[in-house]
Amino acid sequence: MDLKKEERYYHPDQLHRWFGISSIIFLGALVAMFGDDYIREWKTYQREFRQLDIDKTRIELEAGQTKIDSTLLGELDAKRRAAEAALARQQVQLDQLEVRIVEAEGELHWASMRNQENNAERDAARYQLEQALANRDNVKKAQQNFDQLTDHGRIYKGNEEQFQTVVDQLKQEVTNLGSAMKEAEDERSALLKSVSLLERKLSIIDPENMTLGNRIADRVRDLPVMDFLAPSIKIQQIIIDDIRDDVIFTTVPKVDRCTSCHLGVDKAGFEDAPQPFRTHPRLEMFLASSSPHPMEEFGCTSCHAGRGRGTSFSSAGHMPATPEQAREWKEKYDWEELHHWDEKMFPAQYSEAGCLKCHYLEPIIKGGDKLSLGLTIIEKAACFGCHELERYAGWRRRGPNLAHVTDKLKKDFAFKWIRNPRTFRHNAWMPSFFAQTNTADPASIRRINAEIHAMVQYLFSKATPAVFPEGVHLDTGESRVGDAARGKELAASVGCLGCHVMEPEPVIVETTLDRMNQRHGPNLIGLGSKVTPQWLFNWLKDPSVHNPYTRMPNLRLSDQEAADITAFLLTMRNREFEQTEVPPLDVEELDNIAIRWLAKQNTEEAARQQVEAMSPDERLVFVGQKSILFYGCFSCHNIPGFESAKPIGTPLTFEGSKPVHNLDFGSIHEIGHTNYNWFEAKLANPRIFDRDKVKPYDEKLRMPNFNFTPTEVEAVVTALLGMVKTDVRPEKLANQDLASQLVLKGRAIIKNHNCQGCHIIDGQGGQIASIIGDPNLSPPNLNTEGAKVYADWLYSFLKDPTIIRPNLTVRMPTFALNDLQWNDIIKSFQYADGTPATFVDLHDVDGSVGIPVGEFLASKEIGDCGKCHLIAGAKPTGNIADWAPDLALSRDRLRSEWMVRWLRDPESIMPGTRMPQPYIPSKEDVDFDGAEDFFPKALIELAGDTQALLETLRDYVYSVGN
Amino acid sequence: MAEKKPKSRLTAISESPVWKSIFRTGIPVTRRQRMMGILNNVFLHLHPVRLPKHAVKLKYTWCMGGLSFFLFLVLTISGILLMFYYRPTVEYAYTDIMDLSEQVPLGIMRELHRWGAHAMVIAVWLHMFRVFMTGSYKPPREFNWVVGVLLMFLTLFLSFTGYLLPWDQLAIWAITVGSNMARATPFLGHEGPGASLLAIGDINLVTMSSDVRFALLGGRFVGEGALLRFYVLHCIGLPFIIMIFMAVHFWRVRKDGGISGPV
Amino acid sequence: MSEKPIPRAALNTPQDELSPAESVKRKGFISWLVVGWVAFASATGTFLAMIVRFLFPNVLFEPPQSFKIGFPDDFQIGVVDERFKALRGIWVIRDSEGIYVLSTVCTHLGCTPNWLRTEGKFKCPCHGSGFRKSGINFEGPAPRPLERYRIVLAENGQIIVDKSIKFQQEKGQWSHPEAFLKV
Amino acid sequence: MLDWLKSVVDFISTPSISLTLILLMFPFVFPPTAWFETWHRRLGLHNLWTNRGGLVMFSVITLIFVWGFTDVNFSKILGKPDNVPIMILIYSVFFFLWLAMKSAYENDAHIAAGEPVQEYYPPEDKVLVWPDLVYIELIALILMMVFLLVWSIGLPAPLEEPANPSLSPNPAKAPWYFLGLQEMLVYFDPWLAGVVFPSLIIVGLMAIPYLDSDRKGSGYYSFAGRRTAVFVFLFGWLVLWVFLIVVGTFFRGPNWNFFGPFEEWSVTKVVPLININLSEYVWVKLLRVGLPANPLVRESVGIIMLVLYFGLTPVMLARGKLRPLLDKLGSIRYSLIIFLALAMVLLPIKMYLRWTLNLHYIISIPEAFFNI
Repeated sequence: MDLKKEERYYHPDQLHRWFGISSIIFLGALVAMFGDDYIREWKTYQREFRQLDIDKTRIELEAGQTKIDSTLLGELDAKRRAAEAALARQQVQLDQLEVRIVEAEGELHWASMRNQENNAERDAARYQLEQALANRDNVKKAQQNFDQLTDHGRIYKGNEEQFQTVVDQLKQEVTNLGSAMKEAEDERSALLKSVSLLERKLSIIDPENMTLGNRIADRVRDLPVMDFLAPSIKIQQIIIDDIRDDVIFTTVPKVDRCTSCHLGVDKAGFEDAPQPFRTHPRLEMFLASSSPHPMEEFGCTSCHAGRGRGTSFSSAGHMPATPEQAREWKEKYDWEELHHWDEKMFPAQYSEAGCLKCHYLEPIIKGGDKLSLGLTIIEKAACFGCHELERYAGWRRRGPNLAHVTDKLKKDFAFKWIRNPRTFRHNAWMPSFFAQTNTADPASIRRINAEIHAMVQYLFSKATPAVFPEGVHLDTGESRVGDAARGKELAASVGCLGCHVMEPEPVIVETTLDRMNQRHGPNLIGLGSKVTPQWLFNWLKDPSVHNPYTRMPNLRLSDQEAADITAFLLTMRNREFEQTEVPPLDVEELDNIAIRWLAKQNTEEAARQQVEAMSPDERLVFVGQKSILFYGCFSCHNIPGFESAKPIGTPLTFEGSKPVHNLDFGSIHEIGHTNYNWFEAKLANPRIFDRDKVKPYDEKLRMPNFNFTPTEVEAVVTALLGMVKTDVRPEKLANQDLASQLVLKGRAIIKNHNCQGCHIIDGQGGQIASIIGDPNLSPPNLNTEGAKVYADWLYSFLKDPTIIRPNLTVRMPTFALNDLQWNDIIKSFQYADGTPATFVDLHDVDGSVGIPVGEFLASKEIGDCGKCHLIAGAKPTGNIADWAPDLALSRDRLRSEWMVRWLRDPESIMPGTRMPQPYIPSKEDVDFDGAEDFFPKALIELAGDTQALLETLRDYVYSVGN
Repeated sequence: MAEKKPKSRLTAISESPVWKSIFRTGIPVTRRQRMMGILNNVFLHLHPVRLPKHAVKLKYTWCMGGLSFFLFLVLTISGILLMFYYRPTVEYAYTDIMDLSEQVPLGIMRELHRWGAHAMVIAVWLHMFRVFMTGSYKPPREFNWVVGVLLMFLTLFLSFTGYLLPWDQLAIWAITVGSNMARATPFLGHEGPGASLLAIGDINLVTMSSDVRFALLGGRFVGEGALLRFYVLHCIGLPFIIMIFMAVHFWRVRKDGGISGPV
Repeated sequence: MSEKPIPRAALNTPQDELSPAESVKRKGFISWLVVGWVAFASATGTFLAMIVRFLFPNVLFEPPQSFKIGFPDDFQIGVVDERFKALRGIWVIRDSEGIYVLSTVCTHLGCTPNWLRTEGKFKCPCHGSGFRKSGINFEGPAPRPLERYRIVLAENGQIIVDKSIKFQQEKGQWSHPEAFLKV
Repeated sequence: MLDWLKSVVDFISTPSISLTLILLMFPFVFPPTAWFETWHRRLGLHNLWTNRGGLVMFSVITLIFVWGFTDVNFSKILGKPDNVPIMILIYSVFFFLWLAMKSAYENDAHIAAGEPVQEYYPPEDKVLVWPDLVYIELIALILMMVFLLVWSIGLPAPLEEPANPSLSPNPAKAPWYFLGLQEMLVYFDPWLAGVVFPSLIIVGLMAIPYLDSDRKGSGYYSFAGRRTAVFVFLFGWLVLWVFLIVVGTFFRGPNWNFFGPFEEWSVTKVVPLININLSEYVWVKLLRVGLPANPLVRESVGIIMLVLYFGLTPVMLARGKLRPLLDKLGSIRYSLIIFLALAMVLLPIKMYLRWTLNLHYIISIPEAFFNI
């Protein structure tokens, strides 16, 4: 080809070739694009799950088939064949009927059309008539027209109905002919019902059981490009409008696609399936539609956190529970930590953190034991003293009142205790502040010693003796020290151990909620090395004198009892601790500390002059005050001069939502870069992030060490992770109704005062029973308390407890609560049982009929209530361990409806109670000759009516002592 | 010469290099300048330099084509301005429109846009009417008539997509009624004849969420998705297409021998 | 204008046409041309497929199609329950035999009919179609009866309505066991 | 008297009456054949396209609107902001129709006299675009802008209640320019009225230059030389489009019932809406045997009728009156023209069948969504 002649530059061949090649590459790239879009993790999982489901269904089907009675099936088959044959013999008749039906239906159709048309005309005529009436125009004609059409309508309708009857009759005949057949069919399908359901399922999901068309469709519908038409594999999505994702400028509805892979999570039967298909372990609580958290209303990430929109393993924000799991995931799922998304999934061990954002009002979250434990530890360790936590706003200081410390302690003890409480008590709740990993160097130790001296001096110089109210007789001498042996017995029986333990040596016990109840108060060891006898005696007599806000109740001990217990407690001493030396005060260091504090606001020289102007004692007090402020002692203790000091720690209200980059990991690289890894490390060693850092002493981390066990760390971290900013609409939050809120308000006080140390409330607590040994001699289970007792009785009882069970040595103490708090507690019980009425008239006892019958039922021969119960002070005849409350107390105390409920079935209310179900005669029981001689006449009349008889028994009980 | 001074200043400006660099011809006074004024201006260049006399007679042209284009420009400008205040979401669309009449300065832009759109529909129809009545679709202008029909259809579709955006009862129901026709599209709509033939086994391929109406609405009913799709079509998609066809239309007017007229 | 030079390529002179012999000689590049055009056309087709596919998202942010409406006893016999009309787009109707669920979408053009209790019919305000309580059309332009939706019982006894499965009377689907809940 | 007049207008406006009147008048106003042309002249209808005729038309329209605005019911409909474009449409359609026809008649006269048409200027008699054309364009734009501004100032754009998918307004109307289609929906299924017919409209419009083989009459207004073409176009545009829009806008009220312009839009209005399929006529009414189960058998009559309509009519016409057309255009173009024309005429045919026989569908296969 002559390029020049053609006025061309490139040879056409060349251009065509390049065009061909580039087009092929282009096509290839486009195909690759579709491929890239098509291959997704979740599709693989959906295919796998389908296979799993097929296998499972097949097994179920096989099992179902073997279960079917084959002889019965054979019989039914034979029956059906017979019916079929019979029907075939009547085929001619059937065919004739069919023909007649078609004919009749043709007529019917015609008639009904005629009727319908007429109806339409008539409705229009009615409108015309109405218009005519309104306009007073042509009424007569319109009326005539309407009437005529109405008349026609009547005829046409009759006509239609007539044909309808004919059709119905004919059809009935056909049905009659086939009834035997239908019956046989029905019986057969009833027998095969469960199997045919499974078969139907298989015919939908199992290619082997599909029709050819469906099998082709099954292949075609999920092909690339085609897969928008009718895909079987598709992303599953749950949208929850009232739980929101925070996108800073606004919030958006939560969208969870987790079920695109976790396909069996809401279906029972996949408990043993491999992940991601496994059934949720607590289906009755979560996901099931009958559970309190149905999947379509709560989704997954509402609780578990993570990125719900993610459709791949990593992009969903999965987080491994352990480094081993992380390695496994990397291998298996190519997992990597999700970047640029703060709200990653809680690792398995912290799942319960998700409960808190909705259930924040509950002091103990049912089913969330770890979370509840974490919260309880936070309360007990008083984290909220230093760290602002909205949850605990308004809570009082948790440590002892130091305003009267001189009454209680010696300086010596105070120094050693402050230096490290654990040297005195191995499980002290007070944390260790000093000589931690970042302050163990000699210079720091030198400073610490001086500071502790100064703090002790401050505390003892500001303390004043406790002032006892007028007329309160309290001992101030040592003469009252009683019998230690008796004291030991008393301490064990009167109820001290509901809140305190006495464990001289560390015991290996897992920290649980129950254990926390037992450790509500301090471990009562070494008191002989700590307190003065007078103080202890007075404290036992009335703790509120020394600390008006103490949660230690008054056990109403007699002077002798108090003296005995004092004697017993003082026998426990910590010799090693006593022998530890207190280092002398390093005056130079003290001055240096003082100067350094002052130099912060002044020149070094001026600071020095200021210090020199102080007396030695003033210097001590000055440094003591600064140190108390620095370490935040006032957060837990009431210390004169610090009544309104502000907390010194970081606020923790939304700690779970804190971005990870706001957490200083320092040079600690061996832990994962997540908030929970940081919390774990921090709680295990609060000073760890100072490692390899160079800081002046007063800039070092100063959070004290609580010596948490790994279990405790995990629990606290769970709670911390749960403290998040929530975007949950009020209607989705738990406990938004008044009743629940009232219940929980009281429950919070109950928890705070450890009622559950002695009583079982909401099925939890009452550990003291294990020490007393016999549940019947232990404080009562408070199940149904709200329905059980009258509010005003309960109020007066709580204010001033009276003895209900004389056989119990354990005592209901007097709590220094105010009326508002008591009301909260009483309402809590009432609302929990759905009996919120406050003022109720006492039950009006029907004296004429009820009481004699009831008395008869209670009599020695029948019920023999007097065997266990005191009856108006009369001692029971039975074993003292079985004694039960005086029946005379009942009328003012127990609600009448509850009484009947209780008598009907005591076990259901108090599991393990020794109260038997009273004998209630039935109709047959009184139906014998001479029954009148044995039973009262009124009883015979009532026999069979359990309710009425129970009421008579109640009325009798109410009448006792009145 | 002193009395001529002001005039010479004007001329000085029109002869300055800056002026000349922008308007190459100067003030079109001479015949040559008048020709060059058209030739050298990218916008006026749509026109030929010379025309038969009837082409400047309004009685012949009615100026409807020009007005249609002008209305398109008005709608583009006012539309772009409206976009600054309008968010196509179910939360905000309605209230944003309300604010246009209540607080946005010169929110009358919305009226201009709406009435301009109606006027454009009418102008396009009348333009077509005129072209038919003068037989201007006849050779060699057949193809340009075809393009014109497409432009008319696009104009209607543009107007239709804009109708939904105020997100009031008028809008949603007009679009519901209008878009429901799409679901009866033969084969492509799930309630259209033939759609049920597109099935394999028991699986229908054309369903409520895979038919042509769904593609238009981005959902199974007129909702959030429809609002957004109509917005995008109204503001970007259709204007883009209509501009391409307009360019072809104008180009072909010139290439097919300019405005029609008796031979 | 005739003085303008005419490009040679525009001249369709006889010399430009290929002789049969030449065209055989050029078979090689013709096949490249064919390959190129086929590939380009397929690529364009794929591109269009991409545009079409893009219009259909993998998930929808529309209200769920399957939901619970309560227990059978919540519905009175003979009453057209309109509680779910606004939110779910259904009427729940219980007759002496059981419960069925009607779509609130007029089969004509998708307007929402109104239940006229006194007249015992559904009347569409748009084009005047009328439906009986059963859903059967009897007046106006509606071409077919209202659709019914799948209705089944959940394991806890609540009624589940699934709008993604519908039953059309004219196809004889109303006799399907899931089109009607026997109570 | 006035009330009586109103009720007369209401009556005449009924689609069955008004369409019939229009159909009767139309060939006399726009005579498609020489016969009609004679009558057109004889009736003096050609005077419509004179200044006097224009004035009369303008006055009549204005009078109707003025009268309408004095009426409680009519003014409500006229006053709706989105109905204002229809009034503008009516005015402009009539004006430009008059203008076009007037020019056409003048040109026809010129041609008949052997003179060049008005638009004719000798080829060398040209004008420069600058400034005449540019200037009138500028003025037109300015006036258009003024018009828009005045319209916008005088009439706020409508904004009704927020969108509510569960509460449909009564009546629910499409945008006004689609009301012709919505009116068709009363008589045809959505797939026809909403999809097939609009597509045919577009295709038919695009096909015009290829179907109209007459090369005369290009570039000037004329009627006499292309009366059939103009008649068909005007019939489609004025009757089947503009007229239906006007009906849909002004005369369709609650429940899509027809309301005369002076009638109150009452939601309670009831008219007998009886719809009977052709199959029901045959099998139920005529034969009284009920509908056969097989849809194809059931609808066989309708299918046959439609096949005959679209298949046989062109052949018959080709054998008869339209033979010259077939010869002139060739079979493909001829069939296309006839098909489009038959489809166009199907609309009024179906309307009349509905009005007279209450015919619902000619073919009714709802199982497959196939209704005609």
